[in-house]
Amino acid sequence: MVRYLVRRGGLLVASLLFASVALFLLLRVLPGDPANALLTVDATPEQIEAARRQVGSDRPLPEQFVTWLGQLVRLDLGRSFVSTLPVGPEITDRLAVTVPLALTAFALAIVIAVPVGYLCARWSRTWYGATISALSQLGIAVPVFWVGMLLVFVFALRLRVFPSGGFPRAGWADPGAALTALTLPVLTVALVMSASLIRYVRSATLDVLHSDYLRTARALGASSAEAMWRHGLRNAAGPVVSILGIELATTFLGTVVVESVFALPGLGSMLVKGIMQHDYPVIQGVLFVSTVTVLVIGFLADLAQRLLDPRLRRASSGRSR
Amino acid sequence: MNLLTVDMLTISGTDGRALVSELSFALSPGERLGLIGESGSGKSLTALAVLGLLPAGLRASGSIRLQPAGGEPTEVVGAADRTLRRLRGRVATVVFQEPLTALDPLMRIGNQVGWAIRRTRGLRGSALRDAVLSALAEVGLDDRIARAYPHEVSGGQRQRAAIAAAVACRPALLIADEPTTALDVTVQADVLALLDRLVADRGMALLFISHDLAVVARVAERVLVLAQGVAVESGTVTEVVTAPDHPVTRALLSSARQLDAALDGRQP
Amino acid sequence: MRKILTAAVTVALGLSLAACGADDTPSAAAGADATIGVGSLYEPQNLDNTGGGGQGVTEALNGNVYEGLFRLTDDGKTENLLATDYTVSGDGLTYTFKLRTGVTFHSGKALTAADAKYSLEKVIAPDSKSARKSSFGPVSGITAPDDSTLVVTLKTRSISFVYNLSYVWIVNSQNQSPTTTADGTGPYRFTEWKRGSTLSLARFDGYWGTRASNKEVVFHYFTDASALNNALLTNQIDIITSQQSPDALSQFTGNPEYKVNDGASTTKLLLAFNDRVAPFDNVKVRKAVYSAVDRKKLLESIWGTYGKLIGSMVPPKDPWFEDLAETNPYDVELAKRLLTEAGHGNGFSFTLDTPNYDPHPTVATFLKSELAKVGITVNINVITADEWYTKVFQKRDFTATLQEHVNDRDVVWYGNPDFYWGYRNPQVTQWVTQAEQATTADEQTSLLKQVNRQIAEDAASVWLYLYPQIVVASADLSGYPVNGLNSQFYVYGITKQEG
Amino acid sequence: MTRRRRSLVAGAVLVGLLGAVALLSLLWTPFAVSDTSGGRLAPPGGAHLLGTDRLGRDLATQLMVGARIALLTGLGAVAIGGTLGLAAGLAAGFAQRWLDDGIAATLDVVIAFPTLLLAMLVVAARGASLGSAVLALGLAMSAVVARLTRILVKRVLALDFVTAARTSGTSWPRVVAEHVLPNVWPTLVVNLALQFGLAVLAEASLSYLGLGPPPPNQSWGRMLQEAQSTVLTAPAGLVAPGLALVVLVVGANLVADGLREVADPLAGRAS
Repeated sequence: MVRYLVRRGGLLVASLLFASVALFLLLRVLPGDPANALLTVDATPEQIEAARRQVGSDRPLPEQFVTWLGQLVRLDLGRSFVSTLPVGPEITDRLAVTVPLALTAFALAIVIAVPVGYLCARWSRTWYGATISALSQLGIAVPVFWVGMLLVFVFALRLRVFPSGGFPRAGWADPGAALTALTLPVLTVALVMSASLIRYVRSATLDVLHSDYLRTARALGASSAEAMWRHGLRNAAGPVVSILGIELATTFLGTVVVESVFALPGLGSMLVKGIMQHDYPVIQGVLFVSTVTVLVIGFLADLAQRLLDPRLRRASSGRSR
Repeated sequence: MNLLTVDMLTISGTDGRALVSELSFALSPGERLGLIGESGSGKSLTALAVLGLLPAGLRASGSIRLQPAGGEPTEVVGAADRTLRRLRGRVATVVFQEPLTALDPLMRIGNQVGWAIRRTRGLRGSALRDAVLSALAEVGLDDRIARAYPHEVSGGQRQRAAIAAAVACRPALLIADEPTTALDVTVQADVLALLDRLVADRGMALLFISHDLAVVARVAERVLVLAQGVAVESGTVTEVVTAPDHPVTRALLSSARQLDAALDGRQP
Repeated sequence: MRKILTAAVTVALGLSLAACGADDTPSAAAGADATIGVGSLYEPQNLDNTGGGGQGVTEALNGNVYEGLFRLTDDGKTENLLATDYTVSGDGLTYTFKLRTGVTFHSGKALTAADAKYSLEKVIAPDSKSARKSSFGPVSGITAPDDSTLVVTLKTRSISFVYNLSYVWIVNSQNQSPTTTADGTGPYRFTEWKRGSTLSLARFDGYWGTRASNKEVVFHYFTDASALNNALLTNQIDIITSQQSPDALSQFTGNPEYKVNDGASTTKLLLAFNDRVAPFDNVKVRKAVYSAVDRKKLLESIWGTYGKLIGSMVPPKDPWFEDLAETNPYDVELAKRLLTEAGHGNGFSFTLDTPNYDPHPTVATFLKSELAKVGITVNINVITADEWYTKVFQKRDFTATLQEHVNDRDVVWYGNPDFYWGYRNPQVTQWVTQAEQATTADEQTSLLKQVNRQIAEDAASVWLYLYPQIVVASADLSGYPVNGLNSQFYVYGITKQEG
Repeated sequence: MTRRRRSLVAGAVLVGLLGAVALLSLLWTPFAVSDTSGGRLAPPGGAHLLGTDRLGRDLATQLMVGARIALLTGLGAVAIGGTLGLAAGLAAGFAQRWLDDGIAATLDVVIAFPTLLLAMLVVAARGASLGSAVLALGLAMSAVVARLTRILVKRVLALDFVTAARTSGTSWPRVVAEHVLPNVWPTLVVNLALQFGLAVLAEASLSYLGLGPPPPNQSWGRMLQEAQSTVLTAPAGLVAPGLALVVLVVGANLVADGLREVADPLAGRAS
């Protein structure tokens, strides 16, 4: 097991370093200049040069790379070119929105998808089983932002039950307001995510229901519920956990659109603004944090799968993903 | 009194086509019956029907009555799962063909045997542990196997474990659905001998399902030949072997004879 | 079985985690200790208006946290603020300002002439990115003879020098990080800025002047106009500084809970030609394009009944405004005649560099169908705001572009031949220089009127329309500025009635 | 048999319908695309079946033209993603230990990187255009396709008859052509059909954020964004483009489901 952890950890760091370097070069190649964000319609050439000096985009590329790498090694994400605020603290502020949003939506999606997916499999022969499956088919085809807009239209504008967007100034110091602010966004993400999860849970459950070992258990006197509970669940969990890993990873930064619909100060919108303004430290900071998170999530999902399935434990080296 | 009475059993699929039609036979306690036929003749379905484990979409009609010694007869066809649950394991159980998939890949073998015993004989704690170890010992498996996972042991050992679990429930009727077909020839003989001994020691009735007459001949006294879900011939092993009158039986016999001649040169 | 299904569905819809608080208005308190929620699309880049803070920092801090020697009132007059009095030498080259006494910064440090000197130097420093830096060109020397006197000497007369000083924030000379912190003398202290979300100001009790009429002001920033409007509709904010989404107005007009104010704006939408490059180096071609576009229909299709048509760069609020909307009238026949006279009888095609944010893409689509009527084909090239600066503003690598110009008194840029639109008219350049060195305001006004008329005659650019300045506020709010000159937004006068 | 056919046919009908609408829009539309003669935000009914947008343009016309962008982006992205993905997947499949791990790690990083943000980087680089959107979505898809291909290739290479072919000296290209591709191809096609739907949704999100193909291209995503500000007065503008998107994507997914059962009947579930 330890050998596996070391190899997997090494791979993690390698791909992280690779991503950072690729990112640095890619951003420098993009036309446009971070200094532009500081200029107004009537800046003089001298002011343009001053802006480039402030931002440091006037210095040669290798020099910029060395300073940047130095900062990265010291885990100092540097300062935003535009706001001159340090990037690190702003990311933590933004995480206080994105992480609860992603995790709560993820949990709600599981709470919806597991029972519904299971029932959908159990009643796959009946009409209501088929309707659930058709609904989930619709669910994965719906654009997230459209769901968001519809929810805002109904619950915020018409019924005035929830705010239409924004995040309370006090943040989580005022949990009631924060939760209310996140309700519709969480619901938006969760509904769409549960649609695709339902299909995975359903197919995993069907595999288990048609399995021989379940029939053996029933032949040895177990009720279908007990057989499912004792044997079925763990076997179905394996494939579902791997999907959950991927789904959570993409949700992390994937909520960009939802953040735009609900005007939430999350990590996604910070990155969008960073890209628009060529604010390299912000872009690199956000992508550094999100890549780490995503790779860690993938690592944990992998680990969970190994714990669940002894067959994976033995062949720890050459296992082909 | 018959332990198992099957009367005019018909099993039809979703499209109404009969997979087994009007099958009747009976089995008294301790008696052994061989059910043979080509694949697709409905023999496995009959076995599943006896325990009410037909896959979704298939419907059984006619009557199957199970009557354990000194117990009330129970009509299996149309019975609620709750009532059938009390029969499975205690009164009758099944050993399936494919040992690799028949066992839960994520649970240690000892636990799987344990849950069967705990459910049917209500043992707990150290008594349960001892029962598991003795059940495994009976089929020639040591306690290392108890801690192992199915993928960590051989096909033969897996089938022995499955038999141990079934027998440990002390059923009156053991149904064996081609238990040795998936094993290689050398292991096949040992498992058959093991089955023979266990059924004899416990005086269990045996319903042995196979497509191989030679194998059936080794463990059963009477034989019922099925073709396309219809019983075409029945009788003692010797009657059927010496004077087969239905073409299907003759075909089964000739293929079995070549195998036997090749194996040990015994008189066909 | 049916029971389980309905149970499962209710679980899915039961918003277990939602604490459905009623829509809690952000500031239950009213009157003097109310908190005012201000919604805006213009988040500052940083807090230093000489360090590229952008339009947003002027809106949030100008007059609220920072004050100048003089203040530009909401209807465009310059009045004394931190300067109590000033004298100008005979030749108009030396200004002596008397500073108000007893004024302290939020940090407690007393205001001295040294701070004023430092603040003015900061604006004209080499690395200053202040939009007003160029208008202080004539300044030659700044001295602070004593704590309450500031003397500034000029190389040449500059009649709008005092007006320009209303933009210079008097900052605490000891504040080392002006981009991330703010220490001014205004009625509010800067308390907190959560980037991408809110910027908060709290009433400064040690203020030298009249106290602010509310306890706290929070600027809520949005990137999407509909999200901004939804926030007002659901009472998360009390007022929107400038309404950018014209179609959302219908949700507020005629709704007693809200008041829509149509103030005077200085933001012009320009189809700016590159006057150096054919075919737009030819006056007739420019005038043809001007007359080929039905500007009235464009304005109505975007802003409905709001906004104004203008014929030149000067907005109504500038002293030298004249209504020149009809100098280049909408007349397709005239446009065709001009085109044939200019030798482009069978039309031509050109590329229009269009910023990708509202309203430019929609305007570009409209211009394309309008100019097609006179045989001119428009290729729309959508670019990001950032690309606009590099490609159009700095490299001047464009034929024509769309852009909005926010500031007032920016007609003077037509006097600078190498400005991005490259309008070269020595007569106009001379008038602009003379106007700045005029001895009296009237002289300045008459000179700049001539400039305004000339650039309209030459159709230096196509001034499509003047944006409306629409402030939408909830009905129980009063005392807020409606004109928002040069994106200023004084909040100290805002009061919120009970209920 | 019939159930498998049903989802394939239903999907093909939906996608075909929208394809026909897109093609028809090249020849005829109820109003000219840039005709702003209609009243602003007119409700559905009368001359304008679905009403008009804020510029007075006929919503039905915009919807038809929008179908072109949706289909073009989807197909273009699938073309780029498919070819690139297949090539990378094959390379990874055949590659040796460390190269294989290297490619796998890179693919993980690219997949961990949400499509939308990859698209933003491409748009920031090349400017917003249909080409940028298709290129970006194609690149993102190629990583997913490559990872799937790699797993499939490894599985096929492990099959006995393929090892036999390799050891008996058949050349690599023949092994790929005769053994690998026929086995990899069916599952790949199913995945590409799914990716088509995801690409259409991603393009809509890009346009919603203002990064998609700019005017005069008309995209459903941008129609939704424009309709958002007038939702109270003209809700139709919000409903129509959304439904069009759902119909196209559901169609693509149904085709994928149908193909999956046709291509791999064993995997077919009694569902």
